[in-house]
Amino acid sequence: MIDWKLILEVIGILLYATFMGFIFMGIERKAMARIQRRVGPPLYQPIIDTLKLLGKKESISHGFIYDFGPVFALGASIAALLFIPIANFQLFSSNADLIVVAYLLEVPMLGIMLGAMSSGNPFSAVGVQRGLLTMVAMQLPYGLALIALIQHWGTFKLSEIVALQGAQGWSVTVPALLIAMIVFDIVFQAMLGLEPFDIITAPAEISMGPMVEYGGKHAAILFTQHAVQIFAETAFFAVLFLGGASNLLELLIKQIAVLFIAIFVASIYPRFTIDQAAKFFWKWPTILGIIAVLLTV
Amino acid sequence: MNEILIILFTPLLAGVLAWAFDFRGVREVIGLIGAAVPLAYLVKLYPAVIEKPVDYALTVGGFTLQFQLGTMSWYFAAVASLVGLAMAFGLVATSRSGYDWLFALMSFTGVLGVFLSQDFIGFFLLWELMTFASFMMVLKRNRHESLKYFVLSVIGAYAMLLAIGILYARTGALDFETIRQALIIDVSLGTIGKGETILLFTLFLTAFGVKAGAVPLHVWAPGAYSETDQSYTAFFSGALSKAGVYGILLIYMLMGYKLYAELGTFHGHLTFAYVIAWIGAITVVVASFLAVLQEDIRKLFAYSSVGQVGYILLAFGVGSPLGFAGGLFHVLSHAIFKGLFWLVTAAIILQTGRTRFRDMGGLAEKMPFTFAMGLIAVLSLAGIPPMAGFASKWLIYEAAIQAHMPLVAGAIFLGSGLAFAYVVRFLYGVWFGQRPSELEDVKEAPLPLLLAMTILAIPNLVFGVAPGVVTGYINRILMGDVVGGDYYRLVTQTGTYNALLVSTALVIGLAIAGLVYLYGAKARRVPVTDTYQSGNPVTEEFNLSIRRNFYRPLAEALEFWLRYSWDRFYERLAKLSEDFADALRQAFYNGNVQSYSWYLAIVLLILALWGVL
Amino acid sequence: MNGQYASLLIALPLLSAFFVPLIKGLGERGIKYYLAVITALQTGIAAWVFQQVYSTGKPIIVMAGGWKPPVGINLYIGHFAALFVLIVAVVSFFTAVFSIWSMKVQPIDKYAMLFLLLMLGATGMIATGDIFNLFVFMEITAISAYALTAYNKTGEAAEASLKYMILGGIGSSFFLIGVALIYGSLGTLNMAQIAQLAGNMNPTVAQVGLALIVFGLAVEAELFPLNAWAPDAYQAAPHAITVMFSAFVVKAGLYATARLLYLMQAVGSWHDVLKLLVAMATLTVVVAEFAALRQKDVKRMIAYSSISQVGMIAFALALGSQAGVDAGVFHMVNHAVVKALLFLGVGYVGIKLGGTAMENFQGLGKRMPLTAFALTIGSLAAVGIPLFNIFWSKVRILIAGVEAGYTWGVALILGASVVEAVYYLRFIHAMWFAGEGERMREGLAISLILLLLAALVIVIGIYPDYIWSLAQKAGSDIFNVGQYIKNVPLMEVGA
Amino acid sequence: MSEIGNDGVISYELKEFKLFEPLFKWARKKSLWIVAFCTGCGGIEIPPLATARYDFERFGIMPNPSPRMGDLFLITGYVTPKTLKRIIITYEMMQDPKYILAHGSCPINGGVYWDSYNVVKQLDRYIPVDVAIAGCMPRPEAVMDGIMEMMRRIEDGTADGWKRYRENYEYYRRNQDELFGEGWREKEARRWLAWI
Amino acid sequence: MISVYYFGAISLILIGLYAVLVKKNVLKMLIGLSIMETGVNLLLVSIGYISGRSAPILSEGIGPNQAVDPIPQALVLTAIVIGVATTAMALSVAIILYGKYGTLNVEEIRRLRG
Repeated sequence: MIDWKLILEVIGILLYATFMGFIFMGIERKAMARIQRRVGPPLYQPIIDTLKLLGKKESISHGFIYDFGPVFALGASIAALLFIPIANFQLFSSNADLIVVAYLLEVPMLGIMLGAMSSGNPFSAVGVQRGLLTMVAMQLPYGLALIALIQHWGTFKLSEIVALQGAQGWSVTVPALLIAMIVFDIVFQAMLGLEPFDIITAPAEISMGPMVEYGGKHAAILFTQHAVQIFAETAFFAVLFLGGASNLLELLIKQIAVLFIAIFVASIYPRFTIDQAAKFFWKWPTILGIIAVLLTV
Repeated sequence: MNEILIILFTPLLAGVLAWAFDFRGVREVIGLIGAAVPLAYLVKLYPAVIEKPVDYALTVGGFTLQFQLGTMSWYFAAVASLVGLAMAFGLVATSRSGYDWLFALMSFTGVLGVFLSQDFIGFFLLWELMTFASFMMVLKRNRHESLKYFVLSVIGAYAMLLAIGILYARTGALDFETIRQALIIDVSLGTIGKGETILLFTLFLTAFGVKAGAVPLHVWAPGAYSETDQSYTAFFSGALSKAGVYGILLIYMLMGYKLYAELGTFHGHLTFAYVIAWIGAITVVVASFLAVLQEDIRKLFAYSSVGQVGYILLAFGVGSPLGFAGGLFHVLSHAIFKGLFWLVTAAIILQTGRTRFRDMGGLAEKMPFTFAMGLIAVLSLAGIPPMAGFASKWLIYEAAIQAHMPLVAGAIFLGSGLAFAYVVRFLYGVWFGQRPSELEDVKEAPLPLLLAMTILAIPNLVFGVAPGVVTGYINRILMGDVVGGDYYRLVTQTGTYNALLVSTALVIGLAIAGLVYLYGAKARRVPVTDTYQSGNPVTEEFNLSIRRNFYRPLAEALEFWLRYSWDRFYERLAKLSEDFADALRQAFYNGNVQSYSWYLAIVLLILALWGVL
Repeated sequence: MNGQYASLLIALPLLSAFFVPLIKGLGERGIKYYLAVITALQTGIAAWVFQQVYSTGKPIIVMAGGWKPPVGINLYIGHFAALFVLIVAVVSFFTAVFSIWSMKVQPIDKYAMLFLLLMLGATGMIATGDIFNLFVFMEITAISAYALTAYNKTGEAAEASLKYMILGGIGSSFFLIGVALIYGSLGTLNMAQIAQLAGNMNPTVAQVGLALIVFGLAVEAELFPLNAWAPDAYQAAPHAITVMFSAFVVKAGLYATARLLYLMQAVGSWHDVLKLLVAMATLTVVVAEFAALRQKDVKRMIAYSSISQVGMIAFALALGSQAGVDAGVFHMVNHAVVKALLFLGVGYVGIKLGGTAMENFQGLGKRMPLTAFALTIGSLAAVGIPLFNIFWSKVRILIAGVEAGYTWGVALILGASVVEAVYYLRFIHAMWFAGEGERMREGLAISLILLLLAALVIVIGIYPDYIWSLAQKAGSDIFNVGQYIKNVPLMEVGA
Repeated sequence: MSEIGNDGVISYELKEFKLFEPLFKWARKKSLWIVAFCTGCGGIEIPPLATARYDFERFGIMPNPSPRMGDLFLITGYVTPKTLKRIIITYEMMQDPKYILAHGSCPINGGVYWDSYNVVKQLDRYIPVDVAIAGCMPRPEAVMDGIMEMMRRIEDGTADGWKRYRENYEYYRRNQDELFGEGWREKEARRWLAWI
Repeated sequence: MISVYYFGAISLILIGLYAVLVKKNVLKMLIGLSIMETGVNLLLVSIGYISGRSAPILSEGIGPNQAVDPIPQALVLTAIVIGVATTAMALSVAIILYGKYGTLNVEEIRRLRG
């Protein structure tokens, strides 16, 4: 009964996604460097970093939940990835719909928070507080964007949305959904934790935020989780608004395009403080979201 | 059949006996039996209820009280008795006096009676009994909060009595069946005008809104939930708030067609349902925002409970069959995860004696089992996929968006985000971070409490992984294949959710991550003080965790809204009316015989004038 | 006709009242026991009359001096009268037993005489079939009530009695004017005949007559603007007497109003009077409840609560429907039991702890648990909690009220009963959960009475069917006047 | 497993990657994370390295605020005992293959402050220095050269400062206690309590 | 047939009522009360009066339809007795009041209020 083809597909996609995730992180750093007219690290630099972290000879722990946090985060990201239709591989996506994936993409946040909280470091506590507040702030516009999309296409299933977009043209072409995409893009910026909204791991302020106590293999796991997360989120963005992809290359191009929008925004904007971010999210993106939602009802 | 009589009145009887024989061992045993009997009988009656509802009539004081165990009432009664059983086990550990047992079990009878009764007099009688019993539980500990709770729920109850009177005057009947027929016929007759239907609807809405804790009337919830024996609050917020929600269903069943005929539709939704949906949405948002900013663990869960019941109101407000399915499922999931939360709070308060976040912390090592139960409850409330909380929330999302209620669905998104935030706040405040020195000798909760928690934790997992079981039964309630799919999959027209597959995916992910973790260097345990404070040496006295106003930035962001509070408004109103009463008394009864005789003369004048006209 | 024994109901208290000065020699204790014996006897007779009336279903008619009604004065002991005479007797017996222990003020023989006269007056008002006779019995009750209010010889008692006297005097004078007008136009004083001839009176005289009679009785039945004397009288009277005031003296006035009201149904402007009475009754309930909210003295608080409940009974009786009258009578019975329990309890505490201020009741649960338990049952019943007796009658009244079209009146009464719930529950909280005190010894007799009444409250609460059937029979006795006219053997005499 | 050995020396066995050692060695070389800890006057010399002209990010070097993740510890200038306390605590928090790059002559022999009462003359007696760059604040090119030297040392495994610190921990410990006095960590922490 | 006596009776009642309502002294109020009672009694008697007939004392010359209606007179007898009783009781209470309060002004006798 075991569907070998599916298992192979899953393993293949997982490896591909992790690898491409690291490359995306590399692209991020490289693009930022190039914008600052620097040479910048090689594209595969994140892989080296993860290997170095994994290769650390000792690692410390603040208790069982401190170890369980990153593991749970990585597990959740992997699970989230399996439910997104990657190009022509419908992994498990026929069994879950938009809402399940949206929630699965948020579960890793809980894992990181669990680990960070149990580390007993004030910086990580402030990081957790900021992470949660950003998540709370972005939830409304994020929801409104998704609702607009669902109402337009009339279905929750990702595979059906991709098919419909294939037939009737990408979501972006629809004016209402264009506004939804703008809203989603702002929220996407916060989900990735890039510049204007990198309040969570504000390097200078609270030294790496939640990840301050993480070192060695825990940091390696978190980096892999971040890689898988970026791949999953960009794929999610592509599937929702850019009409999915028939093959991996097309998906890759769309993902990189999305990534570049985020990088360009990130390299310009200074960092928000957390209550400014909350006020901002509940002002412009929400208004746009409401407009998009009312247009599509 | 007198099974219904046994189900209904064993808790009350057990309560009275427990109060009478107020000895350590005897009281607990009687109480447990009293709480276990309803669940046992309900399970025994399950096959009978599936084919034909079981009826029973009782004549008291010239009224005939009819009770019926149909599919819907069986569902609500089963949820209430499950939480009731858990409460009983909890009470064994936390309560020291027969007083608690008497009124806890009396409210248990009240709630079961409310769900089973088929006529308004029985409904009103048991509703009042339930309110009174829960009030007495709160009166023992805090007079102000209990009076606030009692006044609001009595205003609700009397609004309902007024509505019952009007219905009786118009339809001449008191039992649900005849009223339903009469109202359907009345649509063509038109004896009840539009204004009167709106009056009836508002009266019923206030009555059930108070009990369910809808926003303008939720003021009693934080005080009442936190000022009573915490294991009783599991039942109080788990089952008693369901009575309010059951009432909303009652409005649909009895007056649904009439309200539709009178009030028509608004943008394609039933107007009255739209109102309920918006009340639910506002409750979710307001209660969740308030929950996030609370400093006291009981207040946090009280507001969160009000918010979650807002979800159910919202789901019923959507009005589509899927909305009802989502709402009913959330009734079950809210009962189990909120009941579990309250039992966890009971364990914490029992062992540490503290209720504020600032005095607690780092209990995860000291109370591992309670922590595990708390984690299950956290996952379920936050709506993390493999848990029951997610399945019901997913159904509500589907219903709300399918029924083209976008802004209401937006409220759910914001609400669930906030739920995530305050649940993590609970985890951080109580379980992790630095442990205050006084909590060093905290032990694990006593066995009965642990048993109570497991009773409520298991359904969370079981219905999380196999939500089909519950939706199967709900389809039977709604008499139609509303939510398709087998045990592990929920299929609706527009979406699917395979709970088993999601769980297996999570397990696979965890396995992979575990492998990566095991590969690295062996991690050595490090004390809390060995933490990076920009190089400063750190000792035990340092305060390494933020436990007071954890979400201060959010409070600053919301500063504009937080100036207005319903609570202060009600307090001022109460004070105003009390001063008015006092002024009236001083003015009228001023002790002077002369003025009294003037009153007589004035009445004579009125009679004379009236006689002349 | 063995019915004649019923006249003993009037004769026994009268004779024993005048017999009291003769046995003054027995000393204080002797008089008190004598009082208890007389009231016990009266209860026996009343029970026997009750049993006979309810078994045969026919009322007992007692003709004074053998004269046929329109000429002679007749006592009409129907279902209502039988029930209520029994209640009057039982409550008097309980108060007699209570006053054996509680009465310390000296001229005890005067007290006993007035006590019996009060009981006589109330029984007479309920049983009489003739309006002037009603006036005479009303005056007897009134005068003994004035005297008993002033009995404590304190400044407050005298003041309360004065107020009661002046307002009562005005009320009874106008009642007499009403009687005069009715006699002037109809030529008869007998209630049954009035009911027959009421149709062909000229409208204005009938309207004024009815209004004045109702006004006179309303002062006695404590309706809103006229009840200013009541709280003072209740507070200043000795504890035993307050029980009698609230349990049956007010009820007698109420019964008289209802009886005369329904007799004069044929009068043109009958419905306007009903509307006026409903308005006054609702105001009574609301104002009395509001007045009770911030009371420092528990006895005065319960007095206000009793006035408001009486207002609710008046509201029910003035609805003009069979269901309303039945509910009103049922509430009369329940109210009598609950208020007797409350006032007995408060009186007992007042004497044992000196004074009925709220401070004495702090922590009563620890000091006198039995009395506290009885008072709690009484207050819960008064609030209208299910499984207690007033719940059933309150629900019936409110449903009858809405059915009769007074939705706003019912809404106001419900609002007022919310206020009632607040101050009663504050009272319960003060008793059980505030204040300290060590356990005191509680008298056996008194605790027995209190627990008996509390048990009665709970039994009626759980199984109200029997009392409800009695109330229905008594209600129909007042309501359908046709049956009343048929029962009274009228001699055919020219108008 | 870790257990507190004699007088606070923490001893635990280290992870030996038999199979992948050359790969990890290459990874360690190519991704050095600098612990953001600037002491003395050299702190201002580091940012130019990150600018477009020198750009040490080409070699995978990235400043990282948390010691747990950091590898390269730059001591940029003179070290006073007060700073040395923070350096020691941060150094001990870093995870194991960790390297120290000392800038300028002050860490070597006290440099210009050779006769100052408040400067640590020879840093090597307290924490193991792997590479030292001469010059009273070496120019960025010199620092880049020092980093290249560090990478070469990591490549051939001679950058074993962390191993030396672990093996003769008593020596370092004795010197530190000699300088600061016994149990200096608690005393130092207690001084801060008044402000918290 | 409104006879002139009704006006007398009603005016007496109103005068009594006026006295009770306006006079501050307790005794004056009681006097007002008794005036009102006499007014009522006068009204009662005048209702029974049939003009041109003699007092209802049955002797050989006067039969039932020569005499005035006797019943109101009987009623008046009891009413007068009751009036006497109430006034006596009221005066004794007034004496106690004066003893306790030291004043007869109705304004000051207000200990029981609110």
